[in-house]
Parts: sequence; C-alpha cells; structure tokens
Amino acid sequence: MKLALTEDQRLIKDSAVTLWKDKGAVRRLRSLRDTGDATGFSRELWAELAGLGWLGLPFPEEHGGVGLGVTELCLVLEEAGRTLAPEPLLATTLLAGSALLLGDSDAARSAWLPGLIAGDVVGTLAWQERARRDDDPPSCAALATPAGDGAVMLHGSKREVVAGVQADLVIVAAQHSETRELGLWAVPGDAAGLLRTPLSRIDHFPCARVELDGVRLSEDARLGGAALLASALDRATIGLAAEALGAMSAAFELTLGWLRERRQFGVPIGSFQALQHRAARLYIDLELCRSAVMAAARTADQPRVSAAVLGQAASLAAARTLDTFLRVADEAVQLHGGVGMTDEHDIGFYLKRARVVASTFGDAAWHRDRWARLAGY
Amino acid sequence: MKLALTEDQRLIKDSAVTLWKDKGAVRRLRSLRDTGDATGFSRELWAELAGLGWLGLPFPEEHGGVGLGVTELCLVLEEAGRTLAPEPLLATTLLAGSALLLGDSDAARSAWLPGLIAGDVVGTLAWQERARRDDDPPSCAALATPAGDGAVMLHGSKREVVAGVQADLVIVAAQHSETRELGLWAVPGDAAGLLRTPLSRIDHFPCARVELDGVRLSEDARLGGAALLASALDRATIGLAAEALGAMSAAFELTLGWLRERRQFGVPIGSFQALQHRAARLYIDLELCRSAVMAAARTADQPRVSAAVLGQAASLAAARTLDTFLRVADEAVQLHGGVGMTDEHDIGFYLKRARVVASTFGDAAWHRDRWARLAGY
Amino acid sequence: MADLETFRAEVRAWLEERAPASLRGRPGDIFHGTWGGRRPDFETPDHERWLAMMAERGWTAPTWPREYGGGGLSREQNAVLQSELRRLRMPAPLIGFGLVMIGPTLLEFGSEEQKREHLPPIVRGEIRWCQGYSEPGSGSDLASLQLSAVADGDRFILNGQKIWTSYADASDWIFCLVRTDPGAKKQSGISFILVDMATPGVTTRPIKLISGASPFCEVFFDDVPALARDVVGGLNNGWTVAKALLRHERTMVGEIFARSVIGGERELLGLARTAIGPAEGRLWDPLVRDRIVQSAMDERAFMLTVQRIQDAARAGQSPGAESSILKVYGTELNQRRRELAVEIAGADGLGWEGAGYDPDALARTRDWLRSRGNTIEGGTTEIQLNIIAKHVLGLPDGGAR
Amino acid sequence: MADLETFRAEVRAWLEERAPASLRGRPGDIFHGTWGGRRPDFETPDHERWLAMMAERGWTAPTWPREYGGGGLSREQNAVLQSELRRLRMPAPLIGFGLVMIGPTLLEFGSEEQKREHLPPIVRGEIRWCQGYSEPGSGSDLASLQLSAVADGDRFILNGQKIWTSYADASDWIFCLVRTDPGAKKQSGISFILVDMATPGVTTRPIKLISGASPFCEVFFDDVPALARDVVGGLNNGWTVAKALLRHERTMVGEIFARSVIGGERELLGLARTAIGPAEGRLWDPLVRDRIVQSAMDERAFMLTVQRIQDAARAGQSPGAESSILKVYGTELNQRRRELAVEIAGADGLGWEGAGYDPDALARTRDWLRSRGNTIEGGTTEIQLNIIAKHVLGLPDGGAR
Repeated sequence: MKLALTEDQRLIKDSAVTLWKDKGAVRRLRSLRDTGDATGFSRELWAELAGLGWLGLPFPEEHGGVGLGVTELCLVLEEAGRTLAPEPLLATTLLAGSALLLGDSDAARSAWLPGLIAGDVVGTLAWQERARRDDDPPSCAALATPAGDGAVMLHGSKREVVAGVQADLVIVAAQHSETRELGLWAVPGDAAGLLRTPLSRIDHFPCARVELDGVRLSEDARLGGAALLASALDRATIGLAAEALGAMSAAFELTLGWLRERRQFGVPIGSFQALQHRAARLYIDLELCRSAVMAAARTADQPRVSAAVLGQAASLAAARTLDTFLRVADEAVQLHGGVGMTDEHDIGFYLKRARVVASTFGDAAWHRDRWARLAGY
Repeated sequence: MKLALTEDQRLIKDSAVTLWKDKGAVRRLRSLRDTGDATGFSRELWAELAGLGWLGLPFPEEHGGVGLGVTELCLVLEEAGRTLAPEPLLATTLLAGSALLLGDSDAARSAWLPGLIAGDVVGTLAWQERARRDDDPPSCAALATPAGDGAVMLHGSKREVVAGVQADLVIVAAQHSETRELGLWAVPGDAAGLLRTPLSRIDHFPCARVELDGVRLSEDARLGGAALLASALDRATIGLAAEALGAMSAAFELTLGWLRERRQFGVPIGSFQALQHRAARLYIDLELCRSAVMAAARTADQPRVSAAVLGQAASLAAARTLDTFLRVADEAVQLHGGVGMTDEHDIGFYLKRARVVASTFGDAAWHRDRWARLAGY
Repeated sequence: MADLETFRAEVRAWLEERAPASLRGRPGDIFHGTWGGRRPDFETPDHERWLAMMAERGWTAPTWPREYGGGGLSREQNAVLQSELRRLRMPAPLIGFGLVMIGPTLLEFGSEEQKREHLPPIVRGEIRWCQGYSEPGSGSDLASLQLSAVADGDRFILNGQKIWTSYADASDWIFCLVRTDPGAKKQSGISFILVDMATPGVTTRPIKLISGASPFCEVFFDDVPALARDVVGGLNNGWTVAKALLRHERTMVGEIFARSVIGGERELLGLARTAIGPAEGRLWDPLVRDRIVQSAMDERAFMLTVQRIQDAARAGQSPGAESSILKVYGTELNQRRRELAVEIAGADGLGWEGAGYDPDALARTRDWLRSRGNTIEGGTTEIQLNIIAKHVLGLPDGGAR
Repeated sequence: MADLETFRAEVRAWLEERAPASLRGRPGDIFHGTWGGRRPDFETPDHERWLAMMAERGWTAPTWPREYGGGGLSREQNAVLQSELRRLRMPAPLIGFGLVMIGPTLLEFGSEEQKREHLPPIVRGEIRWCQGYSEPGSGSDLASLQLSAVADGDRFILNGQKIWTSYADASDWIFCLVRTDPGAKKQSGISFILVDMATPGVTTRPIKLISGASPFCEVFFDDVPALARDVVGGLNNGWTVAKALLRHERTMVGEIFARSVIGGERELLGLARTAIGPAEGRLWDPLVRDRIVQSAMDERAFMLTVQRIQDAARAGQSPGAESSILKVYGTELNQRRRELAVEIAGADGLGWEGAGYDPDALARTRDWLRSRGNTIEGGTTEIQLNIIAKHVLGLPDGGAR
C-alpha cells in the first residue's frame, strides 16, 4: 500500500479539480437551495460525471466499469466535497453500487449496474431507522415477509435516505419475518408501495424518508445479508470521509484567505500569533485526516480484505474526519468573525454540512467503539 | 450560602498566607526530600499549627475545637497547598477528624478528638485497597471478625494511606465477616498486628501501605459504617480540592512571573499572544475552580446537609480541580520551557503533586460518574 | 427594615390587585418580552396594560430617579419589588437596550437636558433604542471606525455605515459612535451621539444569519443631520463613554448566559433518554452521560462564579475583570451545550424545516446555529482573552496582538 | 535487480556466518545501543566485535562514500542490508549523533580535509559527538546565542556556555554554534565549529530532570582554543549549516517517535485489563476504552502520515514542512499516551522508587515525566507552530511572535 498518487491518479485528481471548480463551488448549492429546486442536484452535471466515466470508477470492466477502485473514486469525492456538491455520487456508487457489486444476485447486478454506471440510474441505500447509529448491524424493524414463490413483501420505514426521492433504485435493509435474518433488497424507485417524502436538512443535500407499504419483490432482488450491508456501509463511510476531507480543506483555505486579507489594528489578523497557532493545529489535524483517508481507500481496494481490517480502516478515517471537520468548520466561523455568521458567506454551509456528515454513518464515538470491538476489547 | 469571605475568614486567610510563606514554600518539601527525612514533615510546624488552633477549626467547642467549619479549614489548606506542605493536615482533620466527629462512638470521640486538636495525635484513614477508586462505597476485602465480647480482629491490607507510618490513629475500613457490613474502626498507631511500610511517591508526601495482621479492637472502636465513610471521604475530597486550588494558583503565578521575565526575540515571552491566550484560559478555569471549592466547603458546613447534596458538591469541586490542576501544571512546565524540566526548578513538584491529587479520592471521571448517579442517571 | 416590610406589603397589595391575571405565571426571559417603541408589538392587550401601569409608577426602571420618570427606589426596595414580581412570576413589563444600555449611560454621562429629554420616554416604553458601534471594517478594532460626522452649525452631518446593530429595523433611536475629528489619533476623534432613526437618510437592512434568523441589521447614514446637543459626554470624548458601556454590556451578556444555561442538564437528559434510552436503570452510553455531566458541572461552576462575583461585589471585594470571564465562559458554555444537544439528537438534529421533523427539534438546531455567534458578538472571545491577559494577568503588551 | 539479489545473497551469507549469535533477536532501539567513543561502554564483548566487523566494511554508515570509511552502498543496496539485519533482528552496530547529525552535515558542508579527518573515526565508533546549540539565554531564539569565539591567529578562543547538550558528559567532540562576529546582526555573526572536548577549559555538568534522569548537560567554555580549520561551512556562515541540521533533527525526532509509539494500544490495554478488568467480554469502563482507542487511532494516523511523507518523497511529491508536523504531533502523541498509561494505572502510577511498587510501574511513571520534555527539546512546539504558520500556511509575519 503506497500512500502517494500514481500518475494516473494524479490525472484523475486534476480533472476533478477542474470540473468542480468550473461548476462554481458553493454558489451552485446555494442557488439550488434558493430556487427551491425539486431535484436538489444537477441532472446535467450527473450526465457529465457519467460521461467522464466517474460513476464507473470502482467497478470492474466486465460490468461496464472503469476497473479502478475506491481510491480513485475518493479523489473525485474529495473534490466534490470541496464544493459541497449535492449530487448523490457517494450514494449511487458506494452505497447502492457496492451492494450490487459485492452482493450475491447476478440478476440484480446485470439489471442495475450498467445503468448506474451510465448515469441512467441514481441509486441509494435505505438502512437507517433510528436517530443514531446503534448496533452493528443497525437495528432493523422493517420486515420482509414471504409471499410465495420466494417472493417477499416489504413493510417498514426508513429515514435519512440520501436522494431517497430522486433514486431510481432504493436498496432496502429488512429483516426476514421468519428467519430474522437481515437482508438487502433492490427496490425499483417506481415500485408500488414505495412512498418517499423529502426531508429538508440543514445541508440542503437531497434526502428523504422512505415508507415501504407492502412492496412486492421477487427472490433475485435479494442482494445479501448483514455482511454485505457492513461492506457497503464501510465503503460509503470511506467515501464520506474523503468528501469531508475535501470540504474541510476548502473551509480551511477560505479561512486562511480571510486571515491574510482581513485587517484589524492596522495589520492582517493572520499575523496574530494566537490565530496562527490555531491555524497550524488545524493544518496538522487535516494532514492526519488525509493519511487516514488515503489508507482507508487503499484498504478497500485490497483484494480479499477482511471485514475487520476494512472496518478498522473505515472507522479510523471516519472518527478522525468527522471530528476534524466539525472543529475546522467551527473554528472557520469563529475566525471569520461576524461575516462568518451571515448566510451570505459560504462558510456557514460547511458548518452545517459538517454536522450532517458527523451523524450520517455513525458519529466519531460510535466509530471508536467499533474499532475497540473489532480489536477485541 | 454566601460566596465571599467574612471578616473573620479574611483574618484566617491572611494568617495562613503569612505562616506558609514564612516557612519557605517548596524549598521546605525539597529539603525534606533531599535529606531523606524519615518523618517526611515538620513536627515543629505541626505544633505551631495546633497552637494557632487550626487543627481544631472544623470541630465544635464542646470537643475542644474552634467551632468554625470546613470553610475556614479550607482557607488554611489552600495556603498549605500553595507551598506543597506535606503536613498531614487534611488526613488528620478531615479524614480521621470527620470520622470521629460524625461517628457513633462517644468513647472514641472523647478518647481521640482532644489530642488530635491539640496536635498530639496525627490521624489518618485507611480505606483504599485497589489502584483505582471503584465502587461507592469502595470495595473492601479487609475483614473484621468477631472475637467475643463485641470485640473484633482486623485482617487485611490497605494502600496509599496518607501519613500511614506517622499516624497515631489509623481509622480502618473493614467488612464485618458475618454481616458483610462495612465498618470504620479506630486503630491506635501502636496496636499489635498493625504493620506500616512507607511508600515513596512522586510527590514526596508521607504515605504508607498498612497491613492488619489480627488487630484486636473493642466494640467502642467502631465509629460507623458506609455512610460515615462516605461523609469523611467527601469532606476530605473538598479539602483536597482546596489544597489543589492553592497549588495550581501558585504554579500559575510562578508561570506568569516567568512569562513576564523571560525574554526571547528581544521581548518578554509573555507578550506573545498565543501564550497570553493560553494563560487567560487557565485563569478562567482557575476562577471557576475557586467558585466550586468555596461552594463545596460551605455546603459541608450546612446543618443537616444530605449525603447527595454533599456528594454532588464534593464531586463538582473534585472533578474541576483535579483536571484543572493537571492542565495548569502541564502548561506551566511547557511555558517554562527547558528550566521547567529541571529538578532544580520548583514547577516540577507541582506537576508531580497534581498527578497524585488526581487519583487520591477518585479521578475526575469517577467524580463525574458519581454526580450522574446522585442525580439519578 | 420596618420600612422595607411596609413597602413589601404595599407592593404586594398593589400587585395582587392590579397585575393582570393572564400574565401571572408567565415570566418570559430577557430576549422575549415587551420591547415598546413607536411601533410596539404587544403580545396581548394585557401586556400593554401591564406596561402602562408599571411605567406610571416608574417601576419599569425602578432605581432611576423620579425626576426622569424612574421609580426612585433604593437598591433594597428594588430587591423587594423584584422578589414580589417573581412571587407572581410576572413578565418584565418592558425590556430593551433603552433600559439596560443607553439609560444607565445617560445617567452617568448625560447632561441634565439629555436626561430630561430621553429618559422618561424610555421608562414609558415609547422609544426603542439600538446600538451603533461596529462597522464593516471595524469589528474587534472598534476604534478604527469611520462613520463620519462633519460639523455644520449646531448640527453634524453623518455619512457611513454601521453593522451588527441588533433590532435596528424595529428601533426608533440609535446611539452611535462617530468620527468627529478625522485628524486625531484613533480613539481621540470619536464622539458618542444620539440619532433619531426617523431622520431622512437613515436606512436599515436586516442581515440573514446562518440560522435563518435576522436579529442584526446594517444601518446606512446618507447625509443624515444629527443635533450637536445630542452628543453625550462631550465632543471627541466618545471613547470613554463607549468603553464604560462595553464593560456594562459584557456583564449583562454574562448574566444573560448565566440565566439561559439554567436547566441545561435536564434538557440534555431528556433528549438523551429519548434518543438513547436507559440500561440497568442508568442512561445508557456512558460517554454521552459523561458529557452531560461535564456540561452540568460547567453550568453549575459558572452559576457559582456569577454568584461569587455578585457576593464579592456586595462585600466590597472585586475579583476583577469579571465581565470578560463571564463573557468568554458563558458564551462557550452555551455553545457547547447546544452542540451537545444537537449531537445527542443524531439525525433528529439535522432538520432545517418542514414536515418530517419535530418543531422542538427544528428550534433546537436553529438555536445551535444561532449560538455559534455568541463568541463573536459583543466583543469576540479573542478580544476578551486579550483583555484578561493584559488587564488581569498583567502580561506585557505585544502591540495589540 | 539481478545485482541486488547477488548482493543480498552475499550479505546474508556474510551475516549468517559472522553476526554474533548472542545478539540475534535483540534489535534494541534508537536510544539504547552502542554509542562508541573514547570511553566506550559496550554492553557485551559481542557488541564490541559486532561494531568492529561492521565498521570494517563501512556498514555502520552504509551509504557514506568509501573514501571516508563508509560502505559506499546505493540506497537500494542499503535497503537490502537493512532488511537482512532486520531478518536476524540484529541491533544497530553503532548509534549516535556522529552518524545521524554531524556526519551528514560534514558530507554536505564540510571541506575535503574535514571529511577525511572526522568521518572515518565516526564510522569506526571511535569518536562520540554531541551538539552545542542552546544557551541559557537562547532557547527558542537560538540566533541570540552569545558563546564568543575570538580569532587569535589560526585559532579561536571560546568563552561562554551551552546548555541542554545531550550526553555531553560521555562525548569526545562537540559541534557548536559560536558568535564569531559580535558586531553583525544576529544570524550573520555565527559560525559552526568543531571542538575536541578534551581541550583544557571545557567542563560539563549534568542537569537533573524532574524524572530523576540526567540525559542533558551544561557545557562551559573557559578560554578554550579551537582551530580555525574546524569551522564548517565558512566563517560567519554557521546559521545556514545550523538550519539544515535542525530540519534534519526534527525529521529524525519525528521518526523516532513514530517508532517509539508503536505498540501503545497493546500496552495501554494490558494496563487497563489489570487495573480495571473486563465486563461482559469487553474492557470495562467505556471512558477508558474510548481514550485507549483515541490513542490507538492517533498512533495509527501518525504512522500513516510518516509513511505518506516517505512515500510522497519517493514519488517526488513533497508535502512540505513535514518535519514540523512530525515533531509537534509525534511528541504530543507520546506525551498523551504516557499520561494515559499513568492515569489508567491509578495509584500504581504514583510511585517514585523503592519497595511497594512494581519496577515496570516505576519505569512507566519516570517515562511519563521524561516525556513532558518532548514538546520542549529539539525546538518547542510553539516554535514549530510558528514555522508551520509562516512557511506552510503563508500567514503574515507578526514579528517573530
């Protein structure tokens, strides 16, 4: 495992930097919010991402993918994170995509994966029922009840489903009513009995509550069980950490710019030592986050990586980035002073996003606890 | 409850300031250490403390005391703490003294309390068996076995007994071998079967391991049970917090002096804003400690105060002062730079004492947990 | 003492007879109440009656002298009045910056004419005041302010801008710092002046915050004539007046936070019990429990410090620089507590608006976002730490850094 | 590659045949090993033999040129050698500041004569070096140093004092910064000079630390003659040499800590299991557990950062200012971990000496006290943060504050 970019990775990173920068950074999210855009992200941009092959980065060529890995996808996610891009790239590729790729159902894989890579299918995973991530696997009251011929009927309710309204494919976690075994089920967005209610969250990224009121699925819609859910969540956690890394880097750079530019008492405020030391400490923590994220992505790409190794790598990346993102965003507002508190300034968007990121796949304390469990203490 | 000094209290404080200052501050502890003094504290000074009436501050006049309270004693302890005075003032007055004063045995009270107040009896309380304070009341394997006529035989082993070798009275916590009830027993220092081994700890305050190898005691040596132990420990915890408050104040003032005096880059290092802000934050925490300690001492002096109210006040004072003392001492060494690391400089003595204080009656996390238990969560 | 007991009996009788029944048991808080002014926004007609009857006796400003409309009460009498009001849990008849900021400033620095002109309308709740200090280029470095006031006979012509003016859009008069001598060094050329916001050329624009609320405004001055007789404390002497007021403001802010943090432990516990649940009779998740205790202990230690400062002041023992300590600690405590609440709530703390979220949860999240500004407004934490380092700890000046 | 495999086979055969069996499996660490010098203190005769046989091939300094006694190996060859040494878990034949500090400095800045004179004795472990930088009045502000060197023909006469000189009392030569031009501005009048500590007028005094150990000394110079030809890098050009060496030192310190923190999780866990015990199959006390995980995660993230910096350097991507990051984080991590160990141990962490305490526990407590100095020595954390702010983040200079 080398923690440096290869030439190819550097090219992908450069393209990502250019693309997202061209799209206008936080201005785009602000405009989607202010216009009350119903989709909540840009379909044009989505097509462009597909055209660049980025939706296929972590998938093998045999399924129409680019044949690279989570490492490369994370480079794109990091740059997306810098601009707070609300496109459901992570949900589609690392939640839904991972469940399809690593799942047991060839039928579902060939039915969905090519469309997903081509940009025709927005995918997501509905796993959360409680306000806080609890057990591992997460507690699940949604039920899959046998309905003859291997088919099941899904009943239940899921919350905080990223792009839940927009998704063409909602993968749902449900417990088998008899075996009590957890299963992941591929539910088409237009399935009868699937009800989606948009949620307006502080980060203004698309999100929904999803109700399953008797969704009928055939046997081959089952992708796998608890282990598959764990893998998908861990890969998505690593992607989220990469996104957070980009976001906190951007917030930090905005702040550095302000420290250099804003003058008080006749000098730039960035010349005040107390602020310099705080900035230097943020920088150190940011560098440590970068190492953890790079290592986690490469761990996910290792062939036959064990669940425990992947879990520890993901939890390390998560615990560090969630905490650091919150701290960077918090300090960023403080160091911006009054203007940092205004809606007009971009920095507040980072603070709000940091809060959402911090409880998307479990908070930092959850990930630390899991690290200990995986290490046997 | 008024959090301001009365005129009388101010006079006591002023005398305490003068007395301890005259004794030579940390130089005295250093010299006791360097000469390998077997007593580990000054008997002359002890007589002087008794002469001033300070050993009798928290005891009613009917028992030969001054008839004031923990509040007044804490003023003396705070000033003792400033100079890191190793005299067993706290152990004698608030551990042994509280157990005698609040206990059930009139016989023990009249046998020991006058001598204790007069300075003839050094007292202590041997309660600890484990390395960390655990349950509440603390776990106790030492046994009191009936030996006929209400007498008992004590067997067991206690550690970290303050002034355990020097004490004329060692009050011991032991579990009744039949009822399993916890009891506090007054053991004379010269009792047969009482073995004391000095411990050399980092703070160089006198401390010992105490073994009970069949110490025979009559019925009236039993002072009380678990509730009495809790009261004594809480009162002593408040006294320790006062001592810590004094010690951290002194360490902080030493540091301020150094910041003003030490020059680098052509200016006093105290003009560097990063150091100023750190000093200001320490000061704020110190002021909050002072409030908590003053309130706790006054709570202990309230008539018929409930165990829960006393416990919360003590745990608040402890949790704050233990953490803050460690932080102040740690920052003090850092801000002193190289000289702070030398044995020649006094500041290291504060760092070591802070570590001992932090695990004398439970660490800050223990006290926070207890606060929650007392508050019902 | 006998007099005080007579006074108490009289107050109690008067309140028992006249205090509107509908307001009893609704004490409100420092930010929610009757602000008065030319465009008053009484919550109920009883709030209006309550203001009128209290103002008539001067009890909206109980300790101000009677000749300026105040109650003329001694400190002891006022304590009696307040305890009787608390007894019935009545809301304050009037709140606002007139009573707590410009009023006391005029009593200390104002001329006899200024007091007679401005204090009685404050007491009666007829004029609502706001404070014009900060400017876009002058935040922490307040003395660099640029709003220009050029003398023109018995008037000054004001041009420039203020920012972070609380509730300017609902206020009638503004007290502000202006530069009357551009040639003088920083602090020396500043005056403290009162301006009627109805004067042509004054406009306000609310600032939307990250929480979505707009408690602050920008105030623009475009050739605004102000009267020379409305300069308080002498021409070019505004800095002295302003500093006194800032100290006063910090203490007030600290006390506000002291009141606002009360009950944090119960609130956090309630949240945690819902979001996490108990195990073996205790709140499960010992880490959350530990953080709730930390918050509760911080709160308690802070409250005790507020009390100690008050007790020490009464005993003539000033612990010094109390206002900066209270400002720094109180605001950070409030932030930590609100962050913790949102964190405990997990996904329930992420809602911005609309269906799917409990209104209390939405309010809690907005409160968290709003609290982020506490350590910035009213003098940043950094400025307070500078003050403590310099004025309390006596550390050498590093050139305002 | 074929050559490398041949080389590996050769090395392996040589080691298998000659490496003392008694040293196999005893790798030691960076602070514990053979320091050499005029008064060598070999742990065993085999340590002496091991040094001699490795020095003969130049493998105590494998990458140094052969003409100066080094091994003349390429980076790749050295990697092979090191991996073969690790395979047998052999201790380093020689450690010390000659190999890691003054040697590389002479290779970069020394004259041909200096290299020929000083490098071979280092390789052979005959001369032990120490570093004379800090002075009592010059800590963080190193450039204010005062040790005077007055020219006197082909000599300089040194007067003054150094402090915090590691192991000066066991060293033979000292490389130090001296002021050769008192009239020039701070950095400009400094030279880097080599001094034989056997010269009359040089005395050392160990400094006792709070941990009880004395790894540092004061070094006094009283009319000490040093040779002009022992000035390295040119007269009055010492600051350039010193800065290069300081950067090198920080990286080394970072890497030392990277190695020293390994295994922290296991150590803390072992302690906690003894002091606290398990419940329901997990370590009881979730707060301690959480802190152990934090420490473990800090350690892992730090190790990954060390690796990333190395990988990036190999790939030609320098992340910049790595040495300051490693110094700040590595030292604080080590401190936190040792504090946590003492804290978990409770009363078992309070022993100073003597009976009643486990020797491991006593060592742990001394290690904690010793670690307190990590953030001070080798350039304080505060100075590193200044460097990061200025040179990495490009924040404006506040006048060295």
